[in-house]
Amino acid sequence: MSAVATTEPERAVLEVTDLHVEFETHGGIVKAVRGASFGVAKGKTLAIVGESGCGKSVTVQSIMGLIPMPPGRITRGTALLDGIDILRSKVIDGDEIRGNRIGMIFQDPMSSLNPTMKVGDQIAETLQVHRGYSRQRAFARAVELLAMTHIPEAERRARQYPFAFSGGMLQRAMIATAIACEPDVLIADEPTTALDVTIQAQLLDLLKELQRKNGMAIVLITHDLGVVARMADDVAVMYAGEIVEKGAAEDVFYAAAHPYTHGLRAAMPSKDTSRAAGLQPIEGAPPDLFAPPVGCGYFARCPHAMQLCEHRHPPNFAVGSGHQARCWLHDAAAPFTVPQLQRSART
Amino acid sequence: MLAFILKRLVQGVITVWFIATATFIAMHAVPGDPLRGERLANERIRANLQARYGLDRPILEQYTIYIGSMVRGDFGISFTQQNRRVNDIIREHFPVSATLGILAIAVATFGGVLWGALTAVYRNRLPDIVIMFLVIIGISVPSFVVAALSQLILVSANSLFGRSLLPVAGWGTVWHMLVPALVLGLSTTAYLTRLMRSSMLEITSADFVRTARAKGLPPTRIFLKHQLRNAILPVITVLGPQIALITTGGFVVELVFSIPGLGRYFVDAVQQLDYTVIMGTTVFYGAFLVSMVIIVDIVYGFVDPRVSLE
Amino acid sequence: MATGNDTQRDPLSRAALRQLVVLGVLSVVGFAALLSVLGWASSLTGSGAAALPAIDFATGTITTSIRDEPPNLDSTRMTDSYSIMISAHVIEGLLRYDANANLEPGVAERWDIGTSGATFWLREDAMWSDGKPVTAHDFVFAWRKAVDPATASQYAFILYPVKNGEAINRGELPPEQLAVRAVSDRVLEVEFENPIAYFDKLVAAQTYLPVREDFYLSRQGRYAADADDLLYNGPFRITRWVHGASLRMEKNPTYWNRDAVRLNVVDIAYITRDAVARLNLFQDGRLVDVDYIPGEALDQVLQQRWSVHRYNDGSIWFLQVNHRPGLVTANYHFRRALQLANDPGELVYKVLKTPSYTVAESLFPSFIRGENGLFRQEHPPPTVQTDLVAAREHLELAKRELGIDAFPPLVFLSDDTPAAVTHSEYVQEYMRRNLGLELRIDRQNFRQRLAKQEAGEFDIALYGWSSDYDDPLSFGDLFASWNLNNHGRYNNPALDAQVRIAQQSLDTHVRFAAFAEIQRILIEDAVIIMGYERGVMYVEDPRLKGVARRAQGASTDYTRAYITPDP
Amino acid sequence: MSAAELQPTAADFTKVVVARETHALSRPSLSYWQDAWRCLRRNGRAVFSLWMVIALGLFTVAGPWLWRVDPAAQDVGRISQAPGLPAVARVIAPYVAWPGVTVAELPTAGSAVPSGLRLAEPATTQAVRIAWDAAPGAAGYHVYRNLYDPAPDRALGLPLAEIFDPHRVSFEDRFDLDPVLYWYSVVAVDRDGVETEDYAVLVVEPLLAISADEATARGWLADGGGVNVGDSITPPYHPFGTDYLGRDMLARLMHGARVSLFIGVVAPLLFVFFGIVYGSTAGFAGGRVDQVLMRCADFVVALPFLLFMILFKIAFGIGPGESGVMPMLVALVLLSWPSTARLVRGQILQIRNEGYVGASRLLGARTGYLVFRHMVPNTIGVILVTLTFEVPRVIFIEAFLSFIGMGVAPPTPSWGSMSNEGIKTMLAHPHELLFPAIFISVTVLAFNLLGDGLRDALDVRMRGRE
Repeated sequence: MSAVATTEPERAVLEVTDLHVEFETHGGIVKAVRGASFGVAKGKTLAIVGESGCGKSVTVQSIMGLIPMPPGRITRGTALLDGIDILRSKVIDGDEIRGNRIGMIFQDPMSSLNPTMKVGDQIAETLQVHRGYSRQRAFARAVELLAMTHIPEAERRARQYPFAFSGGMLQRAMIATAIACEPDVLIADEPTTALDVTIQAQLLDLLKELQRKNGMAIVLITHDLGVVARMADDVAVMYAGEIVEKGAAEDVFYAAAHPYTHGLRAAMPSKDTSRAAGLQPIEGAPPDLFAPPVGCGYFARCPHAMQLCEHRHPPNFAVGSGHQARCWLHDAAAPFTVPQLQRSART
Repeated sequence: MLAFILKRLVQGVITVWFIATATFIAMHAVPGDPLRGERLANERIRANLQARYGLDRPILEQYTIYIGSMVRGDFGISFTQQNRRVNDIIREHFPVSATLGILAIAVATFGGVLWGALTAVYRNRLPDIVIMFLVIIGISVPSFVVAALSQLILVSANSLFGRSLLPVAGWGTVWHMLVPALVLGLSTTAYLTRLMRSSMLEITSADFVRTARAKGLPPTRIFLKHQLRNAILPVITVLGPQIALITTGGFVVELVFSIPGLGRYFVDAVQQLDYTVIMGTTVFYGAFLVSMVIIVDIVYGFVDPRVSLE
Repeated sequence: MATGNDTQRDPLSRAALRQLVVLGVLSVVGFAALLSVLGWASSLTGSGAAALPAIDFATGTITTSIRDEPPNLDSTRMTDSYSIMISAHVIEGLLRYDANANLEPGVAERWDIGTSGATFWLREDAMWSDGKPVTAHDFVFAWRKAVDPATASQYAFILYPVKNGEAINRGELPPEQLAVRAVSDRVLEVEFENPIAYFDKLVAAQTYLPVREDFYLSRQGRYAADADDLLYNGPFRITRWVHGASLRMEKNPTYWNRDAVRLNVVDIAYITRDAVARLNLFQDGRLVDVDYIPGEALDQVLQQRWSVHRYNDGSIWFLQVNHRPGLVTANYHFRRALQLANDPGELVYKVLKTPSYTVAESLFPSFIRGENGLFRQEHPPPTVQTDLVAAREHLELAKRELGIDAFPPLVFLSDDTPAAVTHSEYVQEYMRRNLGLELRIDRQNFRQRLAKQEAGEFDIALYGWSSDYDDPLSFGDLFASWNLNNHGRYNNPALDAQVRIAQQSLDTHVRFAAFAEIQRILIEDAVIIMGYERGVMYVEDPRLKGVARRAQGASTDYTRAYITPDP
Repeated sequence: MSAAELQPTAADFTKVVVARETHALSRPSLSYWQDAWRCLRRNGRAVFSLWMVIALGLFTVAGPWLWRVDPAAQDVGRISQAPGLPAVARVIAPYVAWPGVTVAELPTAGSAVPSGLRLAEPATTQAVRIAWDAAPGAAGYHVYRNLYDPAPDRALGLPLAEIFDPHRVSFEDRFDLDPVLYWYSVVAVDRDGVETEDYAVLVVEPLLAISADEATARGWLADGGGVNVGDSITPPYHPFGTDYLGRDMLARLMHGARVSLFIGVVAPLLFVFFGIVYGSTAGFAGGRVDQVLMRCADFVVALPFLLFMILFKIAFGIGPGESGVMPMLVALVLLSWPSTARLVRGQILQIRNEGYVGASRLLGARTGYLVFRHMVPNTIGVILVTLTFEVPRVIFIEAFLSFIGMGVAPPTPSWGSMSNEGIKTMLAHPHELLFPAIFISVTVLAFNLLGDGLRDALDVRMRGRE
């Protein structure tokens, strides 16, 4: 439905187009993801940003097939990994993809590892399954991986159990597990949210360093714009189950083309926010996804709301090279009343 | 590890000593004359009997003598069966009860874990409901009825097939053990099934199972290595006391299948106030239970690393 | 993990199922392995009773069962019926009972019982199982052992008729003073404390069995603990005894009358109190007979068309009140009220519902023999017609005499056997509805009940008594004031006088007149509230013949039994 | 998007001011317990079990008012009566002893079988009187009775009488007579008691009959209400039949419920709660405290329950025949908590180092709050399973204790003691065991379903799942 084809300089390793995910619950059907399309290139990091509950976690988890079906359902959309649609094909069930070509780390490291299994074994497991390593060889490799993630005394640590690890070290172990098979893509679902800032920085640098080494693509799910600024090459802003803006990090950060992105920027402390102005929170709350709005999802909270925003669903307007926003303000006929918004080149 | 076992053994001995003392005091507090025979004996004979069993001495002295002999492993002579030493009773009958108990525990553990996992997999669907219904029947029908019914089935099966498939009662060969063990293990199987189901459901929604799937591990490995391994923990913790229930609960099954186990002596001894047999069986059984609990804790230490065996 | 309804499609559940099946098979195999290991281990301990057929004609073997492990086979200390039954098969005394409960020669060929003593001539060919002959010394040693207070035997009182017996048992004389002498290896002389008419019947009791001194001492206190701690001079000998499980008796080659013993092996393969289990074994063709069949199992017996019989086990059950002074129950009118309200017919026919139980009409059971016929036919007891109206009048008289307007709750002491449970609850409700008396059932096991009765901690008690020797006196002297077993402390000089007569007189006619008088007093003074004479129902394989079942001596006696292929 | 609307017009771009209504709650906010109740209500089986529990409560409390039958009243004539409509009985004269038939001199010729076997009077369930002609050479007679035809293999059935006097040629049978077909057999016996091969058979079906005063005694009539011989009366109706002493099963089940439910529910609740407290302190405290507490638990498990039960009974000064329910409750509570304690400790050990526990401790939560607000609710699943298993176990312990005279004193019934008695006649009269066993099963089923429902409702993580 999107009017403009995305053009990316390098070929996208993972290309998700028009992904729709619904949940059948007591209250009715929740349309958690309503047409998300994005792509990430080799060696690049795509950050998916948005308030909690906007559907970013569901998006990546559905790609990885981690959503219980039922009640969850992928109704439409494709996810191409080097041309193979991993949503449809039995391939995802066959698991040559999961853990092998796509790795994933999660938010709460404390409960994401099996408490009754040595950390080294949990890392070695993926190698044994996907690479057919023997136990010893896989364990040795696991120790190397732990060392790669800067865990001191990796040899001794590998023989310990998760409860002996701190939160940060556990997340490093998770990373080691995810990259064990040198996956093409690493999906990180809010990897640093549960950790304090100093550890956060180290982990992000670690991810950067690993990406430089084996050129894997990273899909980073977060609601912390600071993390995005530090890590992301490209950014996709998600709101109420849709991607409302995506593009290169600089464009989206410094030339926000969508009122919601602008609102986010305003709500984030930065060096030039004056003490007087303070931070402007975005009033209101995201719409109820049991009955998603027909028009623009942000209509109820948008300061520039217009007549048609309520009734007509805004298409994707190309605002710059590779920079798109789903907002009627960029339509040719729209009067450009708000200066800060990047004026999209008329197409 | 060795330090742990040694420490636990020392604690075990102290526990058994407490058990012996508590039982001794309780036993003497219960009124009634242990030497009462069917026909009344005159004073002289009563005095002789008391002398033989040392009942004429003050309680404290009796206690020290008894504990002394117990430490030497001599549990004294039974009051009711005057020429049989309690040691002989235990030596002959305990192995039978233990065999039956171990088999019943095996049935219960295997059965409980597997049926429990099955009902968790099929949560709220037909197999779950059917098995739960059987579990309810299993625990609310008195064990005496289950034993009598199973014996009845055996008899009619034998007469149906003309020759004897399984012996109806008695002890000795492997075939004598099968049905009594199943009957004795029934209620524990039901209990472990429910326990396993409950913990299996909780593990299923745990985060590390989701991580395992994200690692693309084959479903069988996830089920075995991650789910079953963690879900089995509560079952193991309960095995200790369940072993206690089974070895003493054998009285009914031993009665119906005429198995020469120790169960009968537990009940009779208390009712007959046969002091030496009460002390002998209780202390020996207490030691057996304490060692079972130690073994279960050690096994638990291996299975669940969080519980450190310092 | 899919929790939805289509398990098939969800991979994890399908895998879990496959895994469970594999684990299931593994655990079955594991269990089978464990079973065989434990089976092998238990067969080592030798209690392996292979499933034998009920009757094996080839080896002349019958397989039977008993309800309880014989606690003590030492004849000097034996008390219970199972020990008596087993010892009657393996050890023989001076005399023994034949099939019709008459006395016949045992180790003694000839005997002469006079007024002041008796002489027994032992047979030449009476041998112990180790080949040595049975001598008079064996009897002297055994009797002295039984009466010696150190042995503390509860049946020592049975030897009191022998001179100095009671004195020795009280510790006033040494055991050697007992008036029994081995004149020679073959001749035994006994001197009586005072004249006694029924000494021959006493001699058949188990306490009078022989014990060889050298063998007894060689066992250092473990005499009769196991199969090889006993010497056998009876028709059978115990070849294997697994306590609580089985006891195997084989024909004793050294027995003098071995030709009369037609069975080779009597194998008691099962020991269990559960009647239904034993009936199941009988139906499975594993047992040649089953006794003590409860009333409720008779339907099954009839349905299976088994041949069912009964015999009287010699015990009589009745209610007894506490006569201790100051208790309401000591009042005559109260006792009379209970007696008149009592309807033993309803109890036996409707409540207990076992054909082997018969209505009791006197302290002396129906099988007791009189001068030539049955005692009860020669001296019929006075009859009591149930009359609730008269009963209530007596109750009012009792209240007036005691000066109370209502009776306090009474403690009703009873056993915990099935029959006693039903009987006590029936009486409790019966007394409440008909006499307005509140009875509180104090249900105790056998030993505790005896202890409480002896201590007088009861108002009414359910009481059973059986004979130790085949003479009416074993019932007659029960309510004598000096008898310790007279727990109610009934004290009636007239009755005491009659008991003295029965004890000392040698003239049977005088003795039986005394017994008749005792019977009359007990009924007219309302000392006993009649219950039932207990009998035993049993089923028997029609191919087994000649088994003696009776109240005296061994309750079940296989010594003369034989097996025929066609019933 | 239909083609017509593709090109937005200028009007579409007019600015609108969106009413900033405060965020409307789509659904009322629910407290933890309200949400749990809502979730429980939706679980069909849990609701069903709630109704069962309420029904059991009504059965126990309201039952005795609706079904006004005295549970202790015995109708000795209708013992172990299966449930069903009562048969009509004929009123007859009260029982008078029957002298029977004797013959002066014995015949010398004729068949060895006692011929002429006949009913001396019409057979009633009060008495069946049979008589026969003397058989020559017979020294006595044996009388048998069977429920089946003895014909083919001479299965004569129950031996009722051995008559030693050849002159007596009659027999009165009063043994447990029911209005069913009986086959009476009489066999001649020679001098030393050996029966002849053939026998005489008589088929009799006694008429259900009762005398007027007996009927009043058994509660069939109000007070001998003007009934005379020949009328027919219907005995009282026992919907669930009668037990081994002819007492009404329904009334006993209702009164028995009081004891069994009280013990079966209150005792487990108490000792499971105590087990939770004990187990969580041991699990939470850890280290030396945990060791000591666990060793005490082992100590308690090994104690001989029966011995201490007797002690408690004496300690409570319970006299003979009084109801020993309280000491039993105390004994149960003091001796049955270790298994729950051990289970809860195991769970707490796992939860102790979870994230949220640490976080809550950081927020300054006191230990008690920490344990009961955070840790115990997470073990609720396992606790509820244990609770629902203790109910039947306790009911049967009570039955065993009552049987040996330490629990409920007769005539008060309890489900456990009723099933204990019912076991003996399981094959002949299954209803005496079936009804108490059914009620125990229903109680256990109700608690199990309720336990399941509660576990799902209370366990937040499970709530999202159907």
